[in-house]
Amino acid sequence: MDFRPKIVAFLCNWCAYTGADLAGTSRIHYAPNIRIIRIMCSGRIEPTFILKAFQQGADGVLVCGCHPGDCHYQEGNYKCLRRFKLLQKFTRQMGIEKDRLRLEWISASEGKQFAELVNDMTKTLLSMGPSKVKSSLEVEHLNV
Amino acid sequence: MSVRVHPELRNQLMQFGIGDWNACYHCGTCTAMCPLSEEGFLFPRKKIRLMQMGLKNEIESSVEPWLCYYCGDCTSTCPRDANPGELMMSLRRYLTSIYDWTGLSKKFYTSEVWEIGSILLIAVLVVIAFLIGLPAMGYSFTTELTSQGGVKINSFAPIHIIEAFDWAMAIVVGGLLISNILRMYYKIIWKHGHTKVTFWVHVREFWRLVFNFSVQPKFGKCDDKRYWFSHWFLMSGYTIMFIVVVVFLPWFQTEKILPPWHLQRALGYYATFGLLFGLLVAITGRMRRKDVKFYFSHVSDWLFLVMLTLTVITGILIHIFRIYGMPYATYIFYIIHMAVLVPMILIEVPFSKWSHLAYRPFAVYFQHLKTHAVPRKTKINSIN
Amino acid sequence: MEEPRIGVYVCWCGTNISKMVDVEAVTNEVKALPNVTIAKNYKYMCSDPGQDLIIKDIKLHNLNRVVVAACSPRIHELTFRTACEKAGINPYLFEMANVREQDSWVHTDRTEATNKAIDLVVAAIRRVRYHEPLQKRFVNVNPATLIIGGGISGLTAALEIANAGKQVYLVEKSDQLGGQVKKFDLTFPHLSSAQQMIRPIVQRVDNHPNISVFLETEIREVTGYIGNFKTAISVNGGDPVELEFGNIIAAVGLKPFNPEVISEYNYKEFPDVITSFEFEEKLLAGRILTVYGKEPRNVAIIHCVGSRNKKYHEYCSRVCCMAALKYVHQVRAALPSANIFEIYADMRAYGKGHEEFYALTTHRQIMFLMYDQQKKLPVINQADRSDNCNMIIEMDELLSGQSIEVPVDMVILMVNMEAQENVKQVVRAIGVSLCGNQFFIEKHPKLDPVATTTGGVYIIGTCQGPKDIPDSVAQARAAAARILGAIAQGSVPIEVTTASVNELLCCGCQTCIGVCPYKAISYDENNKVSIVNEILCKGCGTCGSACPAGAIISKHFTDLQILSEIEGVMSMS
Amino acid sequence: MRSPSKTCIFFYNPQFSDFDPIDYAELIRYSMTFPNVSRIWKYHDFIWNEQNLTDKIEANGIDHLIVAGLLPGTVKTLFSKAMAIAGKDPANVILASFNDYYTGTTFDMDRLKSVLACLIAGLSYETVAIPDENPVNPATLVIGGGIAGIQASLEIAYSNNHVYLVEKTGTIGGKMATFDKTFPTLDCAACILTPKMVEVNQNPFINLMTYCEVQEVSGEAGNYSVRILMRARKVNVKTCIGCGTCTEKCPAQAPSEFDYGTSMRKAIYMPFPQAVPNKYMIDAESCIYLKTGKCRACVKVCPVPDCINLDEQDHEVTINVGNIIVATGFKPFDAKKMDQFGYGRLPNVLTSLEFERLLNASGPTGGNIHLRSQDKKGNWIFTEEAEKPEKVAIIHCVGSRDKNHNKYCSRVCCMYSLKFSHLILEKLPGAEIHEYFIDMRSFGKGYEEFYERILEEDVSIVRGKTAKVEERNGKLFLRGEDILKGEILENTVDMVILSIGLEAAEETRDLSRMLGIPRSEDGFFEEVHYNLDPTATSRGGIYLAGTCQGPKDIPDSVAQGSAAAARAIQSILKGKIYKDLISIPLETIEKRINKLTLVQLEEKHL
Repeated sequence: MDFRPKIVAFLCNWCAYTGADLAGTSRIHYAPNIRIIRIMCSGRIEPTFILKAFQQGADGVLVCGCHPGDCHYQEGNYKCLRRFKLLQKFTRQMGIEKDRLRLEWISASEGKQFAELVNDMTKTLLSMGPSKVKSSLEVEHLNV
Repeated sequence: MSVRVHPELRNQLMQFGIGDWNACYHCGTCTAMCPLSEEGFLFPRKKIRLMQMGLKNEIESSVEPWLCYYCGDCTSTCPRDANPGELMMSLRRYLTSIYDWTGLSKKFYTSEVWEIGSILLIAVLVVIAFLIGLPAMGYSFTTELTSQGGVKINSFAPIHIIEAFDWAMAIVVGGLLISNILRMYYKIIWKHGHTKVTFWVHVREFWRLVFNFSVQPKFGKCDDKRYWFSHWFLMSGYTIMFIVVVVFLPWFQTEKILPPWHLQRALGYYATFGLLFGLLVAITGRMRRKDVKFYFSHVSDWLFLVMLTLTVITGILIHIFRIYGMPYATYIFYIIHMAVLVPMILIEVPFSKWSHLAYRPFAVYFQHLKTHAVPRKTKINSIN
Repeated sequence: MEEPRIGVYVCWCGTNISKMVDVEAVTNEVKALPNVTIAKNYKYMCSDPGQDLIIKDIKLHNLNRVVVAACSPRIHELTFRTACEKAGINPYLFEMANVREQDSWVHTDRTEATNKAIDLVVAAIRRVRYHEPLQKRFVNVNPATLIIGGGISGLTAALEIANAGKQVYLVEKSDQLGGQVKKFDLTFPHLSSAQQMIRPIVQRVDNHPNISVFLETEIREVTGYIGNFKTAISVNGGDPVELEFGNIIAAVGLKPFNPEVISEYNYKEFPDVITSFEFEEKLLAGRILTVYGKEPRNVAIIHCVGSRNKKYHEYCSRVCCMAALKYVHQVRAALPSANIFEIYADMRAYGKGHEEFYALTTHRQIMFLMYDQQKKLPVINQADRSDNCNMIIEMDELLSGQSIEVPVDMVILMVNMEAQENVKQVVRAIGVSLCGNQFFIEKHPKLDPVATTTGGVYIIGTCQGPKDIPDSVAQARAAAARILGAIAQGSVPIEVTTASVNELLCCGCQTCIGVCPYKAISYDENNKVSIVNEILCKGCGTCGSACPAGAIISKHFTDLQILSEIEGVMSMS
Repeated sequence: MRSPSKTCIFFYNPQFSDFDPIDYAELIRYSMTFPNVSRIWKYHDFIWNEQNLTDKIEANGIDHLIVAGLLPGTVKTLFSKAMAIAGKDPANVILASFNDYYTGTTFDMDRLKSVLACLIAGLSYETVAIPDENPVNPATLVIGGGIAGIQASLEIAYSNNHVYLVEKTGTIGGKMATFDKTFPTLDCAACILTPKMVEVNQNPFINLMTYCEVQEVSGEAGNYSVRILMRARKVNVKTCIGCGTCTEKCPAQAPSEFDYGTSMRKAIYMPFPQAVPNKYMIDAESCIYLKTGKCRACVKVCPVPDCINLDEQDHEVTINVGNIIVATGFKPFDAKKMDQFGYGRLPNVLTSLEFERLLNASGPTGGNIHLRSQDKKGNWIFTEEAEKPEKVAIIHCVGSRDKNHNKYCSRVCCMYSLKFSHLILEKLPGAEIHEYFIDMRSFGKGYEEFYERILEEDVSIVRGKTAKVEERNGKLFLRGEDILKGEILENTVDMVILSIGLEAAEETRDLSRMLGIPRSEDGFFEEVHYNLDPTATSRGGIYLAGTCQGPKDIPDSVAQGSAAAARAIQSILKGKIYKDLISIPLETIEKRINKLTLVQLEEKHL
């Protein structure tokens, strides 16, 4: 069967999630490959969440927060950015390609931009093919 | 090198009818509005600025006021009611008084008593000259008509005397005007220590003087073309009349009644129509006060219009009475005609409103001289 | 904790969801899942019958968890939570799956959309299993209020609150009330008397039964949190008095900038170069005289002294332009024949009636001169005898493009307004922060200009940024409104989904303390663990993700909940 | 200093003030009756220069001088100087600024007399003139659902008191909701506003009445009864699920009010996606059924039974409230009035508000800047197919600071114009932008810093306003004077944005009549005291918030919104509210003065 990438997206409640809702209310269509998880602030996101998503078989993980300066909690998005940069180094070590993990800023009025973002990411993932993480983990299980 | 500001200058300027020019907050709308203000010669705003700051020399050395034909667009769009158009007008009055070395101009502009008084005085002198002067000189007029039934006007106004007087007047007025224009030249071109204009440029640019005098292309650039026409029509009429009367009087003031298509009469009619038309536009305009151009009227504006109108009407009447052989009427109106004409020429041309017919084209000429000015040798700089 | 019994409800939303999502399929798909007691779908879950359906089921099947798959939680989460509450289960034991805005409305392939819906619902089910009941919490508000600063804003706020019958403690650093306004003769743009305005206010404050004024007093330290603050003040050296109050208003104002640092102006060098505040003193004394006891024939007023210039202060002081125009009228009245020069950069007549005032001023025989406050300041020099004036200002005039000399006998410098010396101390005491210009930072520059990120602490007047009297007064009332509101309620709600520390796991590394934007976490020296002050916590969860030991639980967004949600969305692939 | 002995009153009534509605003769007669008034001077009595004044003060031994009239402050300094020279205390020069007590149409003579009486007694009018109190109805009416109204409503609701929020249009949010980014922080308006809007909708203490208008107000402070017209929305707000099926099917179109006509909406529509209430409504003007009696497409497709009722009629309700907060906001200046800029004639001359929509991600072009172009039908619209402008000009002060239109400064235009420059560069990198300004008024917190930032960006900011915009072979030609360079600046651009000013909204006229609150000559509501009470009116229990009192930016509007609420909450807490300030009769004032002065005398003796 043809490859349908799955994207797990973590959206902050105040900007990105609202933006995603706006995409809905203004009926902007985008690829159905995304699964949105709501958190209060991008600053809440832990590396574990992202790794868990990959481990569960996600082909891509998307993190969206408020634009710099717009954070509802002053600077959560900056903290997120810092952690993200570190995590990226690590995930690449793990053999997870750079483009599988993205951090983007989406404001509450950027429904359109959000839709475009999802489509774009889906496209890249399609070209990259499925993520190896899950399968490799399963293999290890067999060895044990 | 920095110049000193002179707050007190405002009081002088006020006397020339300058309104509420401190209201200007320098948005630049007027300059942008004005189709005549061009690179290097920006107005009205810049001139308003000079007045606000009382920079006397800069004002006196500027040609811009003469480049403005007062279409009134600036005033109608001014957000602060600073009335730039009238300001330029007032500046022209001020400059006229500055150019005039006799100091009379200032008197005429700033005191109505002086202006009207001197006009009346001259008028009276003219009347006396006709009623007492000529008879005393042994001239006696006849009431009998020519073979064509026209009035023997030359018996009343002996042609050579009038002609001589005309020439005298022309010379006096011309002299004054020329001397003032020289002062104007001095203030605008010569005084500028650090630049000079070569003789060749003076020659090369001279055509502009003639061109601008006869066609007034600048006025043509204004958005409302009607005023250019009426103004030009009037001006041309006036000039023709002036030349004919001063230079060719014997040819013009004849007892023989020539056919209407004869050049003499044709010219006369053209001039008369030109004058009447221009006057009509101006007077109705100033009375209706609809156009900004005509909204504000200084005494000098009205005086000039009234006198010129009188001159024209009396002129027409003289013509009619002469042709239809009414000696007394002719003679009486001849006197009135002269009594209005002479003061008008003597006062208005060198000292007052009418002087702009000379200053305007010269200003354009000087403007172009300025644009071709070259920096002087350093030694002169060191003097300043 | 008892075994989860989950009720799942999928909404059709008319055709909005059902058109693109096979609602029946979703329902059937999740029926069988563990802990799912019952799964239904209905045309409009949000409608009253829809809600009744839930309530009935909860009672009937004694459900203890509810999942609704419908529109965005931003629209109806509250609705369904209330429904749960009605049915007697804790509202936080509910979870919503957004299958309209984020599914049916944005997709075109029915099967895909249905699969997605299933994923989302499953995720919600997995998540809700780990939900815990949370209680709404309030803190009582002490009806007394502390106001720091006895300027016009402080006084206004004090009266506003006191007139509502509530206690106010007004603390003023100097020995008198009235602040800067007390130093002014007139106010712009109506040129009404500042003295006549401020005197009765000070009087009213002094005599107000609900206001206790402490002069020559400074606030050193404030303890506590919103609704319950404490401080000890010592009135002019006497033994400290203990004050308790529920809210704090900081109205410490600003002070004039000292122009000595600007070499061009030779302030202090030339005795007749004075600041606007010194000029106000002259006005109040009734005579405008130079040091030689003569009346100045030429007066220059220079704008933006210390303002709008990176070398001094980059910001605009907002009031100087109008104050300067005010001086024009005052000088003109006293010295009818004097020359007045207004040397400005941009004329900022932005307020109500200001532009009209500016227009009026132009009729008072005055010369406006424009300079570049960034690149080239005017220079004030001693004049020669020949100049017959005391000083000469040399400047480049922008509107004429001329470099000019201005003769002057007196120069008034419109000095910038800058932070008080003790601002840092106040800030530390009340726990708010300063911006680069040493102004207090508001909670939100637009929608919350008077509140701060510290609950119960408000900033009003010029300490938040330069302001004229009306704007300061408006802010004072704004803060008063907040405080009166809180007092009226008697208590203020505080965030439910806060963070809390599992002391057994906490290693005392204090990483969390650094990341908290609300200073809500402190370190308990005795037990060597971090403690979250759940009153200050806003529940962003940043600490939770920072904690290396996983000791911090961010309620309603616990690791367990989120991780199982992740498993949920991926479960079907 | 108190209860002064030898007082002199100078009546400053210069004739040059274009209208003199004050009966000075009457005031003079009145002030004669006070024993401690030893002298009265009128403007024309003598040449009141320094010399004369000093002499007269000395001669008459005057130690207390009241200058009474319109803007007496303009001459005050001369009098304090004279006092000082005469060896008296210049602080004893007291101003009776009648202009502070102007009630919009006329001067209430009794009020002016009271003011004089107080000052003659050495008291301030404000301390004496404290109105009696009424019991207060705890409910509050807020008129206008813009940011100021929202703020005020929330403040009051937070204090657990009931609020009726009456909004003229179908949604709250006001002008702010239409903006894209807000200066100077550039955070998006929707992100910060929509949560507040939702809060309003969900707060149990707020009764949100959209598409309603105030018809009549009666009663007095503490107990106003207000008749409100509830326009027929023709869609049941309770049952509508905001699905939008109706809109898809609706055949009728009309220009969208929310997009300022830059896009079309259906006859049944939701003002904008995040509208609150998030429900649909029918515009009777454009609805085909209501015009022809045929169609009913929406009713047919609506999934909710009898949610849409096309025959619903307007009806009225009457509510009783104790306080009223007016927050009706502003209306944009009609740029057509300035024909020289060609707005309305030239398709790519835009107003700033239209451009806000163009920038907005939820606007007609999805937040991309495109030129206005003609569709097949030939009407000018914005589409994403159209070309993007390469050169843009922004003209400041359109309709503001202009005697031919609005004298006042609109306070926000400079900043939002700078914001535009920044956003244009962000969206169209390399675009050429020209800003024409007169004075740059970046006065607020962080504004100057923003201005500096824009100056460093690649924008030409020119001091000097352009005069006119002309069409020259398809492009827009502007001519202006670059004042600082001292040269003519000619530009051909693709798009011109007019930074239009703010004007008082239409309804201010009717409201000022209904509520009996004055308007200043520029049409905005007049506050009771410029400095001390910018949000109160001369009527008790009626307050102003936001731009209906004068142009304002968002933070100042919000502050005023809260400030207005303060008074309402205060009165509710007290259970009492002050009556109208002007209601106090002269006799009462006089009585109080006597009492107060007595008290002071006693104080002296103690």
